[in-house]
Amino acid sequence: MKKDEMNEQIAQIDKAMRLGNEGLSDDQKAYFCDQRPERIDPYHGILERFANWARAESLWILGFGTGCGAIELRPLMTSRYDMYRYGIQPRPTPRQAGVFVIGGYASVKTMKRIVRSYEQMQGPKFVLGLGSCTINGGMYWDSYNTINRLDHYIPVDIYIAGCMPRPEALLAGFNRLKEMIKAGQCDGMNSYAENFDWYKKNQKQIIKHWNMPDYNW
Amino acid sequence: MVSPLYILGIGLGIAFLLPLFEKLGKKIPRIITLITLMVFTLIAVSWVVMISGAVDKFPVIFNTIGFKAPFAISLQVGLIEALVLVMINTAALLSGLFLSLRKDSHWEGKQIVLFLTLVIGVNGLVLTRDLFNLFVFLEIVSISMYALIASNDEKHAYEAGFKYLIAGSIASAFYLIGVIYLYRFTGTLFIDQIVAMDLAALQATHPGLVFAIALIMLGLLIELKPFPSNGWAIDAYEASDPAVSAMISAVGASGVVFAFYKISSLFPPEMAEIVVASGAVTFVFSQLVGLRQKRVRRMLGYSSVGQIGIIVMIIGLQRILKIDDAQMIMSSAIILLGNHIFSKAGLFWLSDIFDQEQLRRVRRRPLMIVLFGVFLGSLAGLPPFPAFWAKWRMITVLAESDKLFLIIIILLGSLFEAGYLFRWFTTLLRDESDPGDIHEEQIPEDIPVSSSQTGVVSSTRALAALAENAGSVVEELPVLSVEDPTAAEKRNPVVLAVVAISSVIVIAAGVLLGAEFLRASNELLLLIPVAVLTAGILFDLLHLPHRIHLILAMAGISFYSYRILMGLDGIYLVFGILFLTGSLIQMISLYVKKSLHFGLIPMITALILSLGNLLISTTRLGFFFSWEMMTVLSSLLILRGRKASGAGLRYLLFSLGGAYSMLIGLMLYPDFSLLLQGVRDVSTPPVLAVFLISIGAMVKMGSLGLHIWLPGAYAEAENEISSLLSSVVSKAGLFLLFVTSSLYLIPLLPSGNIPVSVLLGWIGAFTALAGAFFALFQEDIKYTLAYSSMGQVGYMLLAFSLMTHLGWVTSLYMAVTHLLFKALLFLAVAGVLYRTKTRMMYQMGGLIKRMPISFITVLLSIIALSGVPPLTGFGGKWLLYTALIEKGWYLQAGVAMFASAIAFLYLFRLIHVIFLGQLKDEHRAMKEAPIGFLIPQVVGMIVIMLFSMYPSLLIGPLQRAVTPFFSESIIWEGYTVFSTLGYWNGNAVMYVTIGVFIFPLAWLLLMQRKHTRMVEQFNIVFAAERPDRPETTHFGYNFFAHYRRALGMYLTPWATRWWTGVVTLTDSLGGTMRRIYTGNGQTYAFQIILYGTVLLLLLRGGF
Amino acid sequence: MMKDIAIKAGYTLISLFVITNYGLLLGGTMARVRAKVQGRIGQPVWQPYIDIIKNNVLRTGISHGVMFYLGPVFRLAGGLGTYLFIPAVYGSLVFANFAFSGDLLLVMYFIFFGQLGMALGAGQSGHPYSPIGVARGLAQMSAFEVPFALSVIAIAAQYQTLSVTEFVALQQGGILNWIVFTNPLATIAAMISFLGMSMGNPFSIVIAPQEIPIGPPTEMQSSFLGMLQTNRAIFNGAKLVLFMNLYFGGATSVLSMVVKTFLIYLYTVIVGASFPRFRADQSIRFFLGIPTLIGIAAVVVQMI
Amino acid sequence: MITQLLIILGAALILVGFWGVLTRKHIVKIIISFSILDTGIHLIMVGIGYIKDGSAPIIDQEMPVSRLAGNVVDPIPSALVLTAIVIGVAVTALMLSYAVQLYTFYKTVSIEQIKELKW
Repeated sequence: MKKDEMNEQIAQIDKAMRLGNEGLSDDQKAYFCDQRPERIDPYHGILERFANWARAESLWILGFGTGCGAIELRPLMTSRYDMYRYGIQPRPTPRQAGVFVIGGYASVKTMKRIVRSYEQMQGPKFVLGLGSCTINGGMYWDSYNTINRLDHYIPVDIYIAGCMPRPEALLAGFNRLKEMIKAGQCDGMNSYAENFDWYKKNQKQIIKHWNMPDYNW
Repeated sequence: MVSPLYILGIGLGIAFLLPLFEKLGKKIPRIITLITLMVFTLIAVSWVVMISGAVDKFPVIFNTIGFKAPFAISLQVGLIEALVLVMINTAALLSGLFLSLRKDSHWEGKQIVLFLTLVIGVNGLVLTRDLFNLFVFLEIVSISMYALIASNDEKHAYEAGFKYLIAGSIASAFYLIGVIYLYRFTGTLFIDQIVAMDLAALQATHPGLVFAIALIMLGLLIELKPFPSNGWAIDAYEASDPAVSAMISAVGASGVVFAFYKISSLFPPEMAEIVVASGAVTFVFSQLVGLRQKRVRRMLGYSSVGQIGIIVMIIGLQRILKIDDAQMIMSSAIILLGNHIFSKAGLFWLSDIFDQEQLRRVRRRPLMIVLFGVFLGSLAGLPPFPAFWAKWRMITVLAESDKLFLIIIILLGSLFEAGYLFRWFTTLLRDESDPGDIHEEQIPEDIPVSSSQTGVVSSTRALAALAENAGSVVEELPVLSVEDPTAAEKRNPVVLAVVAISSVIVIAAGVLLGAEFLRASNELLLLIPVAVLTAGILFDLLHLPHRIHLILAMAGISFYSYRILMGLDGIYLVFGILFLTGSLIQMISLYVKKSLHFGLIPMITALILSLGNLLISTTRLGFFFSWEMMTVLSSLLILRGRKASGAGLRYLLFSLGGAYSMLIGLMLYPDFSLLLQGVRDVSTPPVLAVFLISIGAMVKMGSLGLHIWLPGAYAEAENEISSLLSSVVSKAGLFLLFVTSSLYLIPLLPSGNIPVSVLLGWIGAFTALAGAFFALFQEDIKYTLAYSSMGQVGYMLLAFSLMTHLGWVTSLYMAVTHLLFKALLFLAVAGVLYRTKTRMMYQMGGLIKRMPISFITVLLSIIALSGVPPLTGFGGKWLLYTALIEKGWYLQAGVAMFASAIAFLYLFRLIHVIFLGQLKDEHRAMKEAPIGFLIPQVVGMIVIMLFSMYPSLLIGPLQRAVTPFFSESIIWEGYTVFSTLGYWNGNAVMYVTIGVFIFPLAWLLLMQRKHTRMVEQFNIVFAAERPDRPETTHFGYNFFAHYRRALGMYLTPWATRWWTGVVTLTDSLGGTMRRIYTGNGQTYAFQIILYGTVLLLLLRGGF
Repeated sequence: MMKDIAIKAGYTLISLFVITNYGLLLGGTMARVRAKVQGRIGQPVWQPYIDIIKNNVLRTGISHGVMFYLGPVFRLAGGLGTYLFIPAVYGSLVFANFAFSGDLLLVMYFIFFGQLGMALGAGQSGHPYSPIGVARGLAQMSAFEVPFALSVIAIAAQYQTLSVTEFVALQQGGILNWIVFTNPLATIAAMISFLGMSMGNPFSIVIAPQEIPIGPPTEMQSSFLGMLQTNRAIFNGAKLVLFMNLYFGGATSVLSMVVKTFLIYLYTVIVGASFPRFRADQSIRFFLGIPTLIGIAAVVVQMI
Repeated sequence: MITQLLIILGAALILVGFWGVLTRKHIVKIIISFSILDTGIHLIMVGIGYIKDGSAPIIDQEMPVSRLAGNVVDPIPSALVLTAIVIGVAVTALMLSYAVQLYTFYKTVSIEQIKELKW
C-alpha cells in the first residue's frame, strides 16, 4: 500500500519535472525527449581550470549566419585574419559547436531556429552577440518582426557592439571570451537551465507557432 | 483362359440389348454397362495373371468360326495385348463411372451404346490379327467417336465432329486401298503370315508392295494425328464433352496406337525411319504450339497429340534398333501409353469438374491440388511417375544407340510440355492477390520514381515478361475474387473419388516401376521421399495437427540422417551435414506456425530426404531421380508462396532445363561414374558432356546467366522456404560439381591447354560480382538476400574450380559458413517480416529498439557474411584469396575482392535501413520476433562465435575431407593456420579485437558516466528545423543512388533480356506454327493428303 | 606465460602511445601545412590534443541508443586493431604488435570493422545526413578498394607472400629493393587509392560540411566525437604504416618510420590542397577507371 | 483387260473423289465426293479379285480345290467390298446427319464458314 503511494508520488513528481510540450500534438510527443534541462555543476579546482583552458583554446563556432553580421565571420577564416591560430574553427553542426555567434539582427523566424540550435549545442556553450542589433535591436529597434534584446531569449556571454563590427573587433571579442572562459565566468548553460521557465516564456511570447518541444535536446 | 471372343460377344450383345434394358429403368443400362466394363477389365486382368505365370506359352491365338487363320479372323492374346487391354478397359470403366456419377449426368441411351461400341472396337483393335478386320474395328471405333463427339449437342462439337469425319474418312480410304493391294501382292490378310513372308523378295516381283504398306501405315498414322495434319483432332478435343475427350484421348487413341504397333512389323527400315521422324516432329511441335495455347482443353489436346507422337516415334524406333533395345524401348512405350491414358483422362475429368464447379482457383482445395499435381507431373514426366521411368529407359536406349538428336528432341518437347502444363497449374493455384507474374517492387506514391531509377524497374518488368502468359490461361473466364458461393453445392466428392482412383493408379504404377528400376542397383531407399510425401499428404488431408506432424517429420529426418551420416565420410559427410543437419535446424522455425499448412511439412521432409538421397545414390538413374525429386519438390514449395506463381513456374522450368542438360551430359559420357573421384581421373570425356553437366549444376547454383529464376523464387517463397532454398538447396549444385569434379580438367578447346575449370572460375567470380551488384539496388529485402545468396554461391563455384586442395577447402568452408549466416539472416528477417508485414526495407527503420535480438543476429551475420574479422566469415575470404593467389588466378581474386566490397555495401544497407534510422509509427508497438525464430538464431550465433574463436574446428575436418584428393596445402601451428603465402590466427585476432574493444568502451563509460541524456528519435539536428514525419526523415530508399549513377549502365539485365528473348522467340514460333490450324475442314483434308504425299515421296527417296 | 603476456601488453601500450601521439602531431602538422598552402599561419601543432581534451570534458552529451554509444567504440577498436595487426617497425620487438595473428588480408578486412561500427553508430542517430554520408563513404571505399586490391595481389604474386613482415623483410637491403621501384605500377595504383582512403580532397564528399554537415558523425558530440578524433589519428597512422611497409621498404627504426609516413601523408595533403572535390559517382568512376587499369596492368605483368 | 479397266475406272473415281473433297465448298458436295471416293475404292477392290472368265468360287466336283487357282474369282475382295460398302453407308449417313445439324447451327452449308474452332 505504501509502496504504491510512493510510486504514485514519484510518478507525479516525475511528470511535474517533465516538459509539457504543448506545442506538439499528442501523437508527436513520443518523437521528442521531454526532459527539462538540468544544472550541471562544474568540476572543482584545477580540473575545472584545466577544462576551461581547453574549452577556451578550442572554440568551435556554429556556422549559422543568422543575420547580416555573419558576413564578418567569413574573413576570419581567410589568410588575413586567420582565426585558426587562436584555436577557433567553424563546425557545421550545433552538436559539435561550442560558440554560437548571433550574426546581428534576429528576426522572429530566425529566433526559433536560434533557440533550437542553441539548445542542441552541448554545454558548456557560449553565445557571442555580434553587432548592435543583438543588444538593443539597432536600426531594427522598432521593427515588428525583430527582437530587441537577445539576452531575453538565450543567455549571452559577450556582446560586440557596432554596426557592423569589423573582423578585428570580432577577434578581440573572441579573445575576451577566451579570457572569460578561462576565468570561469561563462556559465550560460547553467543559467539557461536555472531560468528555463523565464527564457521559455519570453521565447514563446514572440514565437507564435511553437511546433517543437519545449527543450530541443 | 477366357477367350477374347467373349469380350466382343458380350460387348456387342449388351450394346444391342441396351435400348431394351432402358425400358426397365433409366439407370439400368448404366449399371449393366459398368458391370460389362468391369467384366472386360477382369478378363484382361486374368489374362495378365495367367500370362505372367507362364510367359513361354503365350501369345495364344484364338480362331473364330472354326477355321484357322488365314481362312478366318484370328485374335491374339499376349502379354502386351493383355496389359494394354487392362489399361484401356480400366480407363473405360473409370470413364463410365465418371460419366454416370457426375452431376446432371445425361449418360443414357445412344451415348451408352456408342460408348460400349467404342470400347469393343478398341478391344478388337488390340486383339485382331487380320488386316481387314482391323479396318472394321477401326471404323467401329471411328464411327462411335464421330457420334460421341457431338453427344453434348453443341455447335462447336458438330463442327469438330465433321472435321473429324472428313479426316477419318480420308484415313480409312488410304488404309483400305493399302489393304486391298497388300492382299493382292501377298494373297492374305493375316498379319503374321505376311510378316513371315520374305517381303524383300516379294518387293522385287511386286514393286508396289512398299506403296501398299505405306498406305496402310499412312491410314493409321493419320488416325494418330501427326503434326501438322492434326488440326481436326485438336478441335475435337476442345469442343466435345471433356469426358468424351478423355475417352477419345485415353481409350480411342490407345487402340489405334496399338493397331499401329501391330502393323509396324510390316515396315521396312526406311519406312520406320519416316515414322520416327513423324513421331518426333509431332511430339516437339505439338508441345511448341501448345505453349501459346490458352484454352485448357485445346492445350490438353496438343498434349495428347504430343504424347501419342512420342509413342509413334518409339514404335518406329523398335523397328530400327537391335532386338534387345527394341524390347526395352517398347516397354517404355507401353508405360508411356498407360501414363498417358490415366493422367490425360484424369486431367480432362478435372477440367470438367472445374467447369462444373465454376472453379477458377484451387488454392483452398487440397485434394484437388494433389490430383491436379499428380496428373500434370505424370504427364510432364516428373518423378516418381511412370513417364519418368519410361523416358529414362527410352533415353538410355537412345544414348546407347547414339541417337543424341532424338534425346534432345524428347527433352525439349518435355520441357515445353512441362511449361504449359505447369503454367496452367500455377494459374489455377495462385492466390487472388497474385499478379501471376514476377512480383514487382511496390513504390509508394509519396516517393516519386525519377528517371534514373527506371533502369532497374524496367528490368524487373522484363523479368515479368517471361511469365506474361501465366496470367492468361483462363483469360476468357471471369476471375472470381472469392469462390463462388454456389460452388459448394456443386461439389461432387464421388466424381472426385473416380479421378482419385486414376491418380492412385498413376502413383502406384510409378512407385512399382521405380522399385523395379531401382532394385537392379539396390537403391530402393531412394523411394523413401515418395513414401514420405504420400504419407504426409494423407496426414494433411486427414487434418492431423501441424505440430505433431512436424515432430514426426523431424524425428523421421533425424533417424534417416543418423542412418545416412553413419555411412558417409569425407566430402560426402560434409555435404551430408550441410543438407540434413542444416535443414533440420531450420525446420525448428516451422514450429511457430500454428494451423495446418497443407503440404508444407510433407514436401519439406521429402525435399530434405531427396537431398540426402543424392549422397547415397550410386547410379546415374538414382542420382537423376533424386535430383529431379528435389527440383520438383522445391518448386512446389516455392509455389506455396502467396505471389509466387510466376517465380515458381520459372524456377521449375529452369531447373528442369538444367536437369535435362545434366541428363544429356551424363548420357553422352556413359563410362562416367557418379562417384567423387577427385581430379585424378585423366580419361577424356566429350567436352560437350562436361559443359552440359556443369550447366545442370550451375542452374541450381544460380550462376550468372542462368540466375534469373533465382531472385523471384527466393523472394516470393515463404520465408522458411527461402531460407532453406538459399542456404541448403543451392548447395546441391555444388555437390554435383564435386561429384563430377574429375571432368573439369579437360581442355576447353580441343587444341588448347586451358581447362574447363578456368571458365567455371570466371563464371563464379562474375556471379559473385553480379550478385552483389544486383543486391545493392534492391528495395525488397528478400530480393536483396536472394541476390546475396547468388553472389555467395558464386564464390563457392570460384573456389571449387581452382581444383586445388585449398580451393576445395575454401569452397566447402564457404558452403558451411554460408549455410550458417544465410540461415541466420533469413530467420532474423523472417521474424522482422512476420512483425512488420512489409518486405520493403525503406518502410521499416529504427527496429533496433523493438527487436534487439534480431538486430544482434543480423549484425553478427552481416559481419560474418562480409568477411570482416574477427568473425568466421573472414576465414572464408582469407582462404579464398590465398587459394586464388597461390593458383595464380590474380584477376579473379581482384574481381572477388571487388565483389566482397560491394557485398559489404548492401549488407550495411540491409542492417541500417531495417534496424537503424527512424522508427515508423506503425511499428511503435511492435514486439521482438516469436521465440521459435529466436532459438535457432541464438544457436547459430553461438556456433558462429565458436568457429570464429577456433577456426580449426571447422577447417580441420574439411581439410581432412579434401586431403584424399590433393596433397595438403595448409598446416596448423597451434591456432595459427599457415598457407604458403600467409597465416591467420583466429584465436589471437579474437582476443586482440576484444581487447581493443574493451579499452575504448571503458574510456567512454568513464567519460560519459553521468550526464549523457538518452533522447528520442526526432531529437536530431535537422538544419535548425524539426523533422516532420519518420517516413521523410528515414534515408532508406534508393540508398546507393550515386552508385547507380556511376555504374548503372553496366547493370543492364542482359541475362534476363536473353532469356526473355528465348521465351518470346519460342512463344512466337509456336504462335506462328499454329496458324496452320485454320479451322477449315477442307484445309485440314488438304493437309492430310499433302502429308501423305510427302511421306510417300520421302519413302521413294525423293521427288 | 603470464610474464610473456604482461611484456606483450606493455609493448602494445608503448606502441599505441607512440602511434597515437604521432598521429595527433601529424594531424596538427598537416593542418599547418595546409594553412601554409593557403597563406595562413594555421592552428598550433598541438591543437588536436586540445580539441580532444575539450570534447572529453564537455559537461553534457546525448545518446541516441546503444549502437550510437558503441559506434565510436567500434570505430576506435577498428583503428587500434588495424594498427595492431601491422608491424610498425621492422625488427623491433616493441613495435611488432600483433602481426603474428594475421597477414595482409586480415589488415585489409579489419579496416571494415571500424567502418561498419561507425556506420552503425551514425545510423542509429536517426539523422538522414549520417546514412547519406555513410552511403557515399562506403561507395567510395568499394571503388578505391579495387585498385588497392589489385595492387596488393600484384605484389603478393611478385613476392609470393601475404605477410606484411615478410614484405618488409624482402624489401631490405637498399632503396632499389623497395616495391615502389620493383613494382611501380602496383605502387601507383595503390597510392592513388590511398588518396581515397585518406578521404582528403578530392575525395572528401563523405564529410561535405555544408551539404551534409560532416556526414556520418553529424550527431556525434562530446566524448563520442573525442573518441572519433583519437581514432582519426591512430587509424591514419596505421594506414600510413601499412603503405610504408608495403611499398616503401618499411622502417627499421622509429625515425625512419616517422620520415617515411610523414612524406606519404604530405603527398595526400598536397594533392588535397590542390584539387577541388569529386562527387560520389565521379569518384567511383574515377577509381574504377585509370587506377583500376593500372592495377590490372600490374597484375597482368605478374602473370606473364 | 476388264480388270485393268475396272482399276483405272476406280482410280479415276478416287481422284474425282479427292478432287471433290478438296475443292467443293458445299458440305453435301463434299459428302458426295466421299461417296464417289468410296465407290472408286470398292471398284478397285472388286477389280483386284476379278479373274476373266473365272467362275464363281464354289468348290464342287467341277471345281476341285486343285483347280481353284486362276480359275475362280477370288471371293475375299467381294466379301470385303460388301463390308466396306456397309461401313461406307454408315459413315455417309453420319456425315449427312452432321450436315443437317451444322446447317441448323451455322445456317450455312459452306465449309469455309464453319471454322470457329482454330489455333
